[in-house]
Amino acid sequence: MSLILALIRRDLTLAFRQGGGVGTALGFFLTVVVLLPIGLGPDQALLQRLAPGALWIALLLAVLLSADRIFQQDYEDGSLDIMAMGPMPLELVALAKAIAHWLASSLPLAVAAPLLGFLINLDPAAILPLALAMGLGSVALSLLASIGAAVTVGLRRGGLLVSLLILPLYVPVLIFGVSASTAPGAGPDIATPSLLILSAMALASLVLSPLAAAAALRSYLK
Amino acid sequence: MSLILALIRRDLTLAFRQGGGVGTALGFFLTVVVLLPIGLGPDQALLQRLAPGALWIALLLAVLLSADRIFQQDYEDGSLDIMAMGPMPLELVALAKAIAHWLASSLPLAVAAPLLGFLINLDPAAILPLALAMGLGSVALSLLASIGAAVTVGLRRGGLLVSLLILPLYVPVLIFGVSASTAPGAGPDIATPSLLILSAMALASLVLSPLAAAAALRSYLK
Amino acid sequence: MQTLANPARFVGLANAVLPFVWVATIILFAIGLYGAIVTSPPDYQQGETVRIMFVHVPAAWLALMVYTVMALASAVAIVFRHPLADVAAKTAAPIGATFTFLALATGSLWGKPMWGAWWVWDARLTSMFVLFLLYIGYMAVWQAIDEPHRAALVARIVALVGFVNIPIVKFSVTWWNSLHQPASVFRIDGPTIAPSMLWPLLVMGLAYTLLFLALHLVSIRAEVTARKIRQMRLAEIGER
Amino acid sequence: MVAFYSPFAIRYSPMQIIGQDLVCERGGRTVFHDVSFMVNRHELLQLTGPNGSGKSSLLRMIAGLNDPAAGTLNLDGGHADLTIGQQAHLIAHQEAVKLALTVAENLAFWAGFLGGGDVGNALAALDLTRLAHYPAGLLSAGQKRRLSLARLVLVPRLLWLLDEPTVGLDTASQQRLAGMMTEHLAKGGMIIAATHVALGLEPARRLDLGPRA
Amino acid sequence: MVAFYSPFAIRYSPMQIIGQDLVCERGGRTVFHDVSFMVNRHELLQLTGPNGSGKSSLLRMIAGLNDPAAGTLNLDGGHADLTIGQQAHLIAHQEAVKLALTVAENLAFWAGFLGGGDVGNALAALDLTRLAHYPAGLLSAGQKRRLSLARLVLVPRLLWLLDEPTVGLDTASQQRLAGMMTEHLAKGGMIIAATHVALGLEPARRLDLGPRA
Ligand code: HEM
Ligand SMILES: Nc1ncnc2c1ncn2[C@@H]1O[C@H](COP(=O)(O)OP(=O)(O)OP(=O)(O)O)[C@@H](O)[C@H]1O
Ligand SMILES: Nc1ncnc2c1ncn2[C@@H]1O[C@H](COP(=O)(O)OP(=O)(O)OP(=O)(O)O)[C@@H](O)[C@H]1O
Ligand SMILES: [Mg+2]
Ligand SMILES: [Mg+2]
Repeated sequence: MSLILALIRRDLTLAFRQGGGVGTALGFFLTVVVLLPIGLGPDQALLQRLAPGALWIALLLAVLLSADRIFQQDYEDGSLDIMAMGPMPLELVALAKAIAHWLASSLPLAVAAPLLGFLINLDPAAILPLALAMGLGSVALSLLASIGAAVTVGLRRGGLLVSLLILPLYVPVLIFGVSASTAPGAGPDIATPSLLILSAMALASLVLSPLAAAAALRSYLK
Repeated sequence: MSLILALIRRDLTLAFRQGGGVGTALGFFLTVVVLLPIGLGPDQALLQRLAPGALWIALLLAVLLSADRIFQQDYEDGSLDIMAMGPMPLELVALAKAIAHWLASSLPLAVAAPLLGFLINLDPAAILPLALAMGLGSVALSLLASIGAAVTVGLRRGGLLVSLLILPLYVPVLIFGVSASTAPGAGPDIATPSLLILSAMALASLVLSPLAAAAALRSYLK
Repeated sequence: MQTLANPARFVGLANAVLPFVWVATIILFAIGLYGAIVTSPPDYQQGETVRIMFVHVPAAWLALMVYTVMALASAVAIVFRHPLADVAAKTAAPIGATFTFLALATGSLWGKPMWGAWWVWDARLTSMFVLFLLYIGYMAVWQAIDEPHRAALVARIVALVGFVNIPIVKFSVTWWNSLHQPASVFRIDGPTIAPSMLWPLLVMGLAYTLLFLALHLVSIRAEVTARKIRQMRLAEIGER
Repeated sequence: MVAFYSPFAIRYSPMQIIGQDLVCERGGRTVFHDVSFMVNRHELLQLTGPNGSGKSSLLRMIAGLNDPAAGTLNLDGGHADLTIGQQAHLIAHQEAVKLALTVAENLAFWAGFLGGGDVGNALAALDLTRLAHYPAGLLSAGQKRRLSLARLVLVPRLLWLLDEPTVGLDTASQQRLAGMMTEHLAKGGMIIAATHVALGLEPARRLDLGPRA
Repeated sequence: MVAFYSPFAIRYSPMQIIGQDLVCERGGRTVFHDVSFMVNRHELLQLTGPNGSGKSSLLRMIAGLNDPAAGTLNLDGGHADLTIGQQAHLIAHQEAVKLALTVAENLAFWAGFLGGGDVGNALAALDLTRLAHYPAGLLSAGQKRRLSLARLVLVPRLLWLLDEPTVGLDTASQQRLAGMMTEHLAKGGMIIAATHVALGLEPARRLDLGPRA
């Protein structure tokens, strides 16, 4: 346990020290939120309707963008070799690094999204459901991203391949995330079942992602 | 001139050999196009209205994603040091690398976008204007991206910072790109002036980007 | 098992079987198309466009089946470390992607008269599109990693992780209300489709399956040969 | 927790690492074949051979990072529950140093991850104390190499796998490293070191990986 | 085009590189100060000094990549239109090798970029001919180093700046490098080499960068 904590602590320190971590992630997020009304037109009512979906897409892309390097650096500088030799199973290493990614990159975004929502006319009643759904969904996003990051770790330009591999897995998260983010009363009450499904996805990826990621990492260390 | 060609040829070879180059860029683009209707809802008429803007945003993000490493590898493995010493001014190096990026990443996307458009119900009459606008706009996008890539080259996690720095520069390209992409007759005829402005932006960035990028690179080599 | 384990033996076997498979494929296509075009009646609602079904539905079935084959082969590769299993998975992918594309294209052609749009973002169509992307991603992995050995290890994981999508495609029509037809052939309470349409459809399904088998055998054979050549070239470089 | 064990606990029991008929394949090509060796406690095995003969590959194989295509690798008399890798340190070409962390933070992390160790002690052993609060990204090549070598002192492990450990070290540091190695052997440790130059101490055994250029 | 010049054209004219009272600052800290040196044609200047004394920094400074905080650097008698960097090769710790390109493609690119050169010749000089069509990503440490050194032969340049050039080389390659250096000096070239070990040929001049550890 203390080993996991040591690893999480280190990854958080690195995230905050290199390139600003949270700050730049938020910045990207902000900018996407700004681009959307420019690209899609300034119609107020329309924006309000599109807001939750747009925020979710921005979240997805931001996580994806920051994720492709979860393991990259440790792979390149040999740290991953030593971790693979060390006392902790590689599955736990993968889990710890995914958790660190969630704490440093996804969670801050999930917290900020509802607040940024006002920029694109988010319905105030939708703030709470959106925050909840994003909190849960971001867990799944970070964990799934860790699979993609592991699968592409040995590739120089994995950045785009990781998107291609992981976005399909993100589609269900997006579907249920958006449907769980509607303001209460805005439609039939599908928020609760969607939230449940989101939780299920988060749990499933909590179990499966470390296994898949560790297997992928091992094949690159070979 | 032959030096520029040597550099462009090498960068293209590298782009095609590592991680699939064009292929993966297209894949990402495709996936963003998929996410949009899922996130924003499947309403046909709405999608048709949003299509050009959505395609432009996808293009922007795809260029951005692939851009953050225009100089990264050459910086890390010392090639950039040698290029900075060599017979070719760093400005031309920066220009050549931006051109290579345009050829390998942006241009294929600009060509593919109108074709992918049918997935999100693009108005067939808008295909030609969109292709034209994207062809021009992508020049500016690649060149501007090279500034961002140069500014963040020494930073480990530049990926997000580069977005943050460059997205503001992309906003005008987006605005005029979208307005140049409307089907003829769909509104007042603003397409032609917008196209002119896009060309002007492409030209301006052709002149200014290499200067800015080279200056940024020099400060990191110091 | 031991017979198949040897790639050279496999090539021999493939050479022996292939002619029969090709002949059977052609005969089944002939019968199936005859049933589809000549004997089956136009639909009372859809008219002649219903005939797209005989291309579309088997293609969609095969799209799902081939990915399943890929995932199974990958699982076999992980458990039994059988070299041919990776080759089988790798070579199935482009064929599966083609079937998926065919299902997408014909479905889209069919959608225009039926739903009034080439494409709608409903659950079935979206998940099918995602399947297409997964095929592309899987192939991209093989392309992106130079070393076949390492590429195989990574590709297995991608195939298995992506398999999650298959039940989503299959049951999307049941789980979400969708524009798309619910299952009418493979359902627990038996098919709900007129026999005059059912038999050509099933024959076409069989024909597609055999076509896949033939194409798959051919490309496995080609891949085995390509690897042998690569091996020889590397050995040449390694000769020091 | 497996991490906290003392590698030298069973001090006087004999131990050996035995590799038999090892075959290494990389990228589908045989790098070496039928390599056998043995290392006892108190012994240094020096690996030599021209570039590309497979020294680094063999070290990674012993560490458990590459699987041998054929042959066996055993640690007789070692800790039964642990793999060889878990009882070994690997100092490879890549230095496993985080440039954004300070020198001390780098070591503190490895101490935590590998199961405890005295950072101050390790810094002193490689004369890095003065640089403790310096970001590792600003170190010179040799300083970074020393930071990587400090792991050897940080956490005691039975087996040291050293891949060209003297690369980049100045004369004083080379001597310091030779001293560390001598001490480790005296305590009953084992060392396998690949090198093209003299290490500053006499190896008990040598293994030449042959004529490949 | 500036690229196509012959560095040895004015064969018998004297030339010298003179550094005077150079001060190097990195990250706001003075690495060395008041360093002066001189190299004539046919001469090897060997840079020594403990880790962190600024050898690599000085080489980069001569190459024009770092600006000196004070002092002057001049190439007297050299090509007037060119900077020192344009008349020099720098072989640094980073190898400037593209892993996705083959060995031959790597050299072919540099030949094109640096202004022409015979790839086959350069490959042969470092015994890389056999590996020509091998992706550089699969090379061993020493093989990669040799690929980096092949640039010296590929394009003739007056001044070689070598930062620990023997690192990772096997004995045969070390001798080959020493031969290359001797030949370069004989033709009238100049070499400045930083090293912690013997280079295999006697330097005409030495510069020790002092006592930092
Ligand atoms: C691009 C659009 C379409 C896609 C991606 C698509 C996809 C699929 C898939 C994956 C299946 C296999 C389902 C299974 O095995 O359970 C299927 C079956 C079928 N599709 Fe489509 N389809 C599309 C358009 C259409 C259209 C427009 C129609 C007609 C209105 C249609 C009618 C059918 C029918 C009748 C079946 C057989 C269902 C069964 O018997 O199980 N499809 N389609
Ligand atoms: N990842 C890899 N994939 C395929 N082949 C590789 C890989 N790494 C190394 N090789 C090959 O394996 C052989 C042995 O490499 P290794 O690094 O073990 O050599 P070495 O003895 O350590 O050489 P050096 O003295 O140069 O460090 C080399 O011929 C190299 O080309
Ligand atoms: N980018 C940098 N920023 C700030 N300081 C640096 C940087 N690079 C090196 N230094 C510092 O400059 C000093 C000299 O470094 P340099 O790499 O020139 O040493 P060196 O003599 O080559 O050492 P070595 O023998 O270890 O290679 C070191 O103390 C180092 O910490
Ligand atoms: Mg080695
Ligand atoms: Mg140095």
